[in-house]
This record gives sequence, C-alpha cells and structure tokens, in this order.
Amino acid sequence: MIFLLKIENLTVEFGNLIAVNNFNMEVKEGEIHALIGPNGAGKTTVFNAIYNFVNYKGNIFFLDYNLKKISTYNLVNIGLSRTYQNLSLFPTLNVIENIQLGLYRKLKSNFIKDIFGFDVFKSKGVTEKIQEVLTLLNLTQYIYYYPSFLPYGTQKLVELGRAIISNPKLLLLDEPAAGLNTEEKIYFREILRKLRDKGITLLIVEHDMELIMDISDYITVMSFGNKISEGKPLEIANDKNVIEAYLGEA
Amino acid sequence: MLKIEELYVSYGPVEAIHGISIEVKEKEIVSILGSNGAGKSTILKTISGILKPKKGVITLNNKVINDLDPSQIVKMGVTHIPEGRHIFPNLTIKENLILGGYFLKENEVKKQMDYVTTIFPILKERLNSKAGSLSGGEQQMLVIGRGLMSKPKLLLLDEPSLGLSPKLVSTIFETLKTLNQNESLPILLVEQNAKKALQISDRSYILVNGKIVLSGKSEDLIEKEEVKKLYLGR
Amino acid sequence: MKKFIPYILLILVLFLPLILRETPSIIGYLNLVMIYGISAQGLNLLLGIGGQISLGHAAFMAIGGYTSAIFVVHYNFPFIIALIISIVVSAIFGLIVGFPSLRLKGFYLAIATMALGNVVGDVLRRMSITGGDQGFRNIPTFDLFGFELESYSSKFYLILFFFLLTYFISRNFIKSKSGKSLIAMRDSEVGALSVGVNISNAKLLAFILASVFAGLSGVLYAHDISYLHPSNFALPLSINLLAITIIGGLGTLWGPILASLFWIFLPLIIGSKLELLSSVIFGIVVILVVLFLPRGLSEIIFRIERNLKKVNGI
Amino acid sequence: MILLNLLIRGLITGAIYSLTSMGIVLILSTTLVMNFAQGDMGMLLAYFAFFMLARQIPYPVVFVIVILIGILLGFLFEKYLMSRARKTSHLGMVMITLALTMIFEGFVGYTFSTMPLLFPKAISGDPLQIFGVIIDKHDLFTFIVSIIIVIVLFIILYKTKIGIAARSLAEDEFGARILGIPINSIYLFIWMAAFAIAGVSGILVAGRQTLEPHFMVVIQLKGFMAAVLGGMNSIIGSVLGGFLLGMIENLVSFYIPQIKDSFSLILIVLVLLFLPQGIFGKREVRRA
Repeated sequence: MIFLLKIENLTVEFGNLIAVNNFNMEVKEGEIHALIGPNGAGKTTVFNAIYNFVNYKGNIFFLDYNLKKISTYNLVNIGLSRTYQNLSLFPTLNVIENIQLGLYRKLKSNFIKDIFGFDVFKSKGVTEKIQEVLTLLNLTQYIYYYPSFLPYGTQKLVELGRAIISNPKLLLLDEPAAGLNTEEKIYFREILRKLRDKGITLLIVEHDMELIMDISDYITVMSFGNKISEGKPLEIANDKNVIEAYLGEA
Repeated sequence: MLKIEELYVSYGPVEAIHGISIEVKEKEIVSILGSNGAGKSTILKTISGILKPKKGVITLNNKVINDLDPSQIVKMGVTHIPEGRHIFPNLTIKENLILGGYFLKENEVKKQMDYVTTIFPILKERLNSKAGSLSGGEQQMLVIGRGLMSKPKLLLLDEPSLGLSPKLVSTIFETLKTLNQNESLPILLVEQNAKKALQISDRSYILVNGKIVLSGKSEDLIEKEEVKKLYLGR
Repeated sequence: MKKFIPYILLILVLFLPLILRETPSIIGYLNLVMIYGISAQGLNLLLGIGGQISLGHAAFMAIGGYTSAIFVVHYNFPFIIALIISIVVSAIFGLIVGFPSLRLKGFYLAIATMALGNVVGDVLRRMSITGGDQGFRNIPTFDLFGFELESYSSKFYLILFFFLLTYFISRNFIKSKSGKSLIAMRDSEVGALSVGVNISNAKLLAFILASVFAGLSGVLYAHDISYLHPSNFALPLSINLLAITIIGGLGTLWGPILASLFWIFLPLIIGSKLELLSSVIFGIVVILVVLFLPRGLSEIIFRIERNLKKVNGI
Repeated sequence: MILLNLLIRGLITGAIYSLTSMGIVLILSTTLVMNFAQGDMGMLLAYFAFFMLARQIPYPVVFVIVILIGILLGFLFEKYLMSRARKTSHLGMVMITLALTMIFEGFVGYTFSTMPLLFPKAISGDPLQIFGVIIDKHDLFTFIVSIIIVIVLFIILYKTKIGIAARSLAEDEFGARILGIPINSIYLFIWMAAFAIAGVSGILVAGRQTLEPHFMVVIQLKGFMAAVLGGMNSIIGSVLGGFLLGMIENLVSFYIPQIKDSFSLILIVLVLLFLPQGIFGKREVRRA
C-alpha cells in the first residue's frame, strides 16, 4: 500500500457551478501533504467529498475502501479524522468531554451500563490516552473550560485533540493556521511535525504559505476546481502557474 | 474623505483589529491586502455600521460615523458590497436591484437601473429571472450592480474576485477601474488577489493579524520582496 | 456542605406525607407534579439534550396511560406487567414518531409531531376499548402484588420511587457515552458525524427515551387519577410540557421538576377565583424566561450552587 | 350534483383555512418564525368585536376597528417582544408565540367566561342558491374577503419596495442590513399586517360557529396544514393549499366518514415527508 488516499476524476457540481473539475490526487502514507490554492478553488469541497457531505462523480479510495460506500459516521472507524475551517466543537461540553468524544467509536458501552452511571471514558487505559493527548497539545490546564471561553488558537487545539485521539491513519486539517497569531502558528507547526512522527499522515488545506513551504513534503495546487500543479515545495515555489494563481496574474 | 484613526474592533470576546489607521481620499482606489482571517472584512463591516468599534474614530467627510446605523451610513453615500455574494437567491434580479436602491425615488430607481444594466448587460437580459439561477460570476456582477444602485459616493468592496475565473476577475477589475475614473468614485477594496489589487489601486495597506504591517503607494509595494514573501512564503 | 443538600432534600421529601398529613390534597398535587415532571424530563432529553422538538409529547403520555388501563381493566393484567407492556409500547411508538425527525428539521418537525399527536387523540376517540369520547372510567389504582394503594401518601411513595428512578436514569444517561452523543449531535452535527455518531440512530434514541418517560408518566397518571380522556392529552398539554421544559431550563436536570411544581401550584396559589388567569401568568412567565433567563429557572440553582462554592471556598 | 355541492362547500371551508394560513406564511416566509399565535390573536380580536357589536356599533365600523387593533397589537408585539427575542434564540421566538396563546386563552376565559357566545354574521339572511348549490351569504363574503386579502398581500409583497424588502429578510438578513434596508421597520410592518389578517379571520370564522376561547385552535391547525400543502414559502400557495385542504376534507368526510378526523393530519405528515416543498410551492433556489 503506497497510497493511503487516492482521488480519481473527482467532479463536484453545485447547480451550474463546477466546484471541482476532474481532479486527481494521491496521498502517500507518512507524508504531510498540502492542498493549496486561492479562495474558492475547491479545496474544502474536496474534503467534503471525502466526507460524503456532497454528491460527486469519480471515486475516492482510502486503503481498500471506496469512500462513496461508507457512511460519514463510519469514517472514523477506518482511520479517517478531520478538523473544520470554522470549528465543529461541542460548545456545551467542556474541553475534556470534547476530546473524550473523539473516542466515541473506540469504546463499547450499552444502555444498562449507561443508565447505571458507568463512565466508559474513565475506564482503564482511556484516562491515560486522554492524558497523553492533553499533554501533547498542552491543554491540561484547560480541561474544565468551555470552548467559547478559550482563545481561538486553543479551541483549534481542542478540535485537533478530538481528531487525533482516535489514532487516525489519515488526518484532514482544514486551514489549521487560519486565525492564529504568530506564536500559535509556530506552536502548531511543531505539533503537526510531532503528529507526522507518530505515523499520522496529514492532508492539509492551508493559506499560510510560510507554514506550508516549511512543513509539507508534497504540495498539490488547485485553482478554480482544477489541479494546476503538484510537487515538492521547492518546485511549487518556482512554478509559473502557481505564482500566477497566487499573485493573480491572469 | 474617509478617515479611520486608531481603530480597535472585537468579535465577541476576541479582539480582531488592534489599532489601525486608514485613509481614503477623493477619487482614490485604496486596497487592504492580507490573508484569510487577517481582519480585512471586519474593517469594512465596522465602517458600514454592522459592527461597532471598541475604540477609535471613523469619519466620513469630517463627520464622525461611529455610532450610526447601517441604513444611515448608506444614506450618507457609503455602500458596502460584502464578501460571499449575499444576494437574495429567490428574488428576481430586478427585485435585487430595487433593494439596492432602497432610498431612491421611484423614477430614480428606473434611471439607476438603466445605468447599472448598461455596465453589466448580462443583468438586463435576465431581469425577471431569479438571482439564484445566475452563475458565480454573474452573481458577483449582480452584487456590484446592486451596490451601485444607491448612487454611492464611496464604495467598500470585499473580495470581488472570490471564486471567479481569472478572466472574470479581469473584467470586474476593469469595470471598477472605469467606474473610478469616469465617475471619480473612491473605492476601498479588500482583496486576497494581491497582484490584481495592487495593479488597480493607488495606495495599499497590508494587514497581518489585525495590524497594518506595510502601507504605501501600490506601485512601490508591488516591487517589494516582503510582499512576495507574504504571498508565497519565499 | 453542597454534597449533602440533595440528601437533606430527599429526607425532607420522604417525610412530606407526615408533615402534610393534615392536608392530604397537597400530597395529591405533589403526585401530579412528579408525574408531569417525569414527562417533562423526557421532553427535556429530547429537546434539551437531543435538540429535537416535539409538539406531540402529550400523545406519548396518552399511549402509556391507555395501554396500561386497557391491559389492567380489560385483560386483568397485574399493574406491574401492564406497566412493562406500556413502556414497550411507548418505546415502539416513540420509534415510529421519531422517523419524521430523520428528514424534518425545526418547525417542520414541530408540525409533523403536532399532527401525529392529534391523530393519536382522534384514534383514541374513535375506539371503543378506550371508552371513546366518554373517556376511560374507573381505572383501578396501583396494585402492587395485591396491595392496593388507596391513599395519597401511599401513591406518593410509589410515584416518588419512579420519579427518583427517572431522575437517576437521566442524570446518568446525560453523562454517559450515548447521552454525550446526543449532546454532540445537538451542538454540531458535522462534529458528531466526524467522531462517529450515527445521527439517525441518535435521533431515534432521543425519541424513544422521550416516549418511554412520557409513557411511564401516563401510566402513573392513569392509575392515580383513575380516569383518562383524549382531550387531556391534546395540543394544550403538549404546549404546556414544552413551556415547562423551557421555563425549567433546557438540558438541565432540576429544571423540569421546578417548572412542573410552579405549573401545578400556580392555580392553587392565586386562588380559585383567579384560577383561569393561571395560564395567563404562566404564559407571561414563559415570555419573561425567554427574554431574561435563557437558561431557565435552573439558572437560579446554578447561582445558588456557585454561591455555596464561594462560601466553602472551593 | 352532490360532488359540485361538496366542492363548493370545500371552497368555502378552504377560504377560512387560507385566511389563517396566509397570516402564518406571511410571517414564516419573511421572519422564519412559526407563528402559533395567529389563530388565537384572531380569537382575541373576535371577542373585542363581539363586545363592540353588543354595544350596537355597526358591523362595518367594528370590522375596521378590529383591523386597527390588530395593527396596533402587531406593532406592540414586534416592538417590545419579538425584536428582543430575536436576539436570544429561534426556539425562544416560537415559544413566545406559544406563550401568547396561553395568555390570550386564559385572559378571554377569565374576562369573558368560557361560555360559547353567538357571534353575528357579516351578512345575514336567507342563503343564496346558485346553480342549485346553496351558499350562505356570510360564507360567500368570507370567500370574497379572503380572495381580496390575498390579492392585496400579493401586490404589497411583489410590487412594493417594502414588500420586496420583507421577502429579502428571510433570504439573507445580513444582505438586507448591509444595503441599508431599515429592517426593524420592515419587521414591524410584517407583524402589523399578520395580526390585521388575524382579526379579519377571527371575525369571519366566529360568524360561522360560536365564539369560545378555543374556537380558533382547530382552524389554526388547519392553517398550518394549508401552509404545508402550499409549500410554506408562497402566499398564493398557502391560499391554494387552504382551498385544496377544504375540498379534500369535504370529499373525504362525505365518502369515507370513518377517517375524516385523522385523514388530513396523516396527509400533512406524508406531504412533509415526501413533498417538502408542498404541492404548489416552488423549489427554493439554492445558492451554489
């Protein structure tokens, strides 16, 4: 298995707007792969297709699974996890509860246990697992806070924690650095590296070119629903198509 | 004509704009550049009265407009064309345009609509179809056309290039330039498409994390290495 | 200190029939408070925890009450067996009514549940086994293995038992994995999906739970009052239950009982002369709560708790 | 002949339903609030009318006064309750309309007693006979009034600036605000219009049956159903939905009387599930 994720001839249409046009892409195991492009290029739509949130033509394979046939809620079971551009935290649950829910499918429970107050999130091994994630992301001091009382960057870490606690094979990050200040960005960069070292493959949609050029192993560039370039960071930085798409020389 | 001094704006508990000063003079196109989440849209929303500043003063022709409602600000001649279209998809194009000229008199509405449809002829052909049936680029034209209905004296424009093909972007930017030159309409433009924006604007401000890090004449900025670096990371 | 308050309250409640033995009718009203409190707790799980609206909640009560009454009166089943059957029937009914929730949101769901609630009323009116429009009369009181509970206070202890049971169940459920999956679904559907919550199952679970709670409450009502009529479970009761849940505070455990207490005793407090005005006052309270106490009456409990914490320096 | 009779009767019943459903759809399609108080607002205003009529004030004058009171109540309601509730939550807004029904029914029950009262018809006298179909004059009047109201509403909503602005609110409130549209005044206008319609329907329905605190509850439910049939988003659809519902009900209760009560309710659930845009509703244009 060389390719963890393989997107074949993906086309997504919204009415008369073609958001993604015959798009192909492969993500190798173990790499940090960045998907970049101007706003409205269709990057998030690619994520949403992977997650079956939109109807699409073409095929998306992850491991041996054809993702079209897998319900969104089962993706976490086969090793996919993601974060969202506008966060999808549970505002009425506190930080530790948010992160615990990342283990939702890993822990077995039944109704009888539930109503007798047996807390699966406190069972053996689970507490340690949660502690490990909290330490990795430096969130230990915030566990009883509700997300909306935390700085935006910390909220993003909580969402990341929820996504990684299930030990995903592939993690999709939608604009992880957007809205972060310089300090937080530096911290985030370290964490993304650590995740890769732990064996998690990362697919990142991001605008912050400095971050992308620094950490990614491979970059795919989209513009206007099409793939316009792909390659190693250095190749991308000197690619004429990319410079045009980014600086907007038509 | 528009002057912003030491502006601070918060979104809920989070401060998004940390003390910026911006000026737009008569007949000028001024652009604010910066990446996603830098706070560009917040500035425009504050000028048009949707958000209230925490600190700082916004003056229009030497009148403080900090505490005015959006409708009062529109009446003073400031029109904000928001990012993300915000058309009314189930209303017809004609109805969308009528709402753009909400404060105009009946006969003026007609005149202004004729004017707008000569700028964007595609709208004229489909006046009675629903706005939602337009393509992305046509919708962007409708949004700009709708903004022009109110006979603005200052145009605030948020990401007009968003999700448009390079060709359409050029068309729209040319239209803006023409408007600026023929009608002496000052424009405050917020853009991610740095090169295009630098090309058509007289002066630019570069915004990073709610602060202005660079500003000056667009023709000077376009040459600067720092600008390239901000956009390509090299 | 704070730890003991629930126990002190519980002991106090256990002695209530003794304290109030001069005025047994008050105990009768308290029984109703608990019955409606159980039903409201069910709606609270549905709306407050699961985020699904229902304007047919009273119909669930009717299903429970009528089922038990039919089995006890017409088939001579012991009360306990009839109770279990009623709960199963309620669960099935909750599942059926829950299906629209998979496709409908917000007020569309409100209308669908309202319509289904009315259908239940119409059907009960047309059947003969239910007594039709005459109502179901002479339902025997609770019969526990041969002991018939006749007095208000004996019923009080039985109803209190079920009330505490449902309180216990919902408290644990909210904290459990399944409970949190409902909260997750209410807070952010995409977030819930990406951690692996099956949204359809979660919605149906919410409806089943709500229906079971309401069904139980209906059973208790039937044998407590000994008379059922379809109009007692029509839209107004559903609206009142919704109001009770919202006044109490969505998603809170104490809310439903506080608001139910208020709802039952309000007419008594303002006196028989003004009794008709009680729904006016209740409506005004609903408006005031919506405008000024978005978290409901239980906000008050939160504040007391917070103050206690301050006193104890925790 | 029976069939024609049934259909005409259905149209009359339908006119009653559509009066209420118009008010509901007017609010829903502009503010996205499901207004549960539409029926009971009509009930309250019908009681006011009853006591004015009892004081020998002529019917036409009462008719106009009731509309004016409706407008005033709509103004107060939006100004002091809804505009505040809009800042809390959507459920809160719906809850306030539910609370109004409790307040109105309780108030009327307390002040005027719950005894049914006989409410005068707009036009009394012997029924007309047209092509062998017997039609009550009051019913005919009701029918005509509901047609007039739908035409007036249609003109306001589609041909005037304030109406177009009202329709834009539900589409994109931010978009409307940024154009400088005075949205607070528009909301006021919408509620004033809705409660004026409520007054008219209250008086006209009361003339067909007796006046008591709950007399609008069923009508309101039918109004919701008519709105669902009509697609929830179009005034004309809601009126057609009302007529259709009236006719279906009359046919069903004549031919299959056993299921007459539950039939329309089940129909509504099925329509909601399988035809979410209703029978007459146009499909919403979704933004790309």
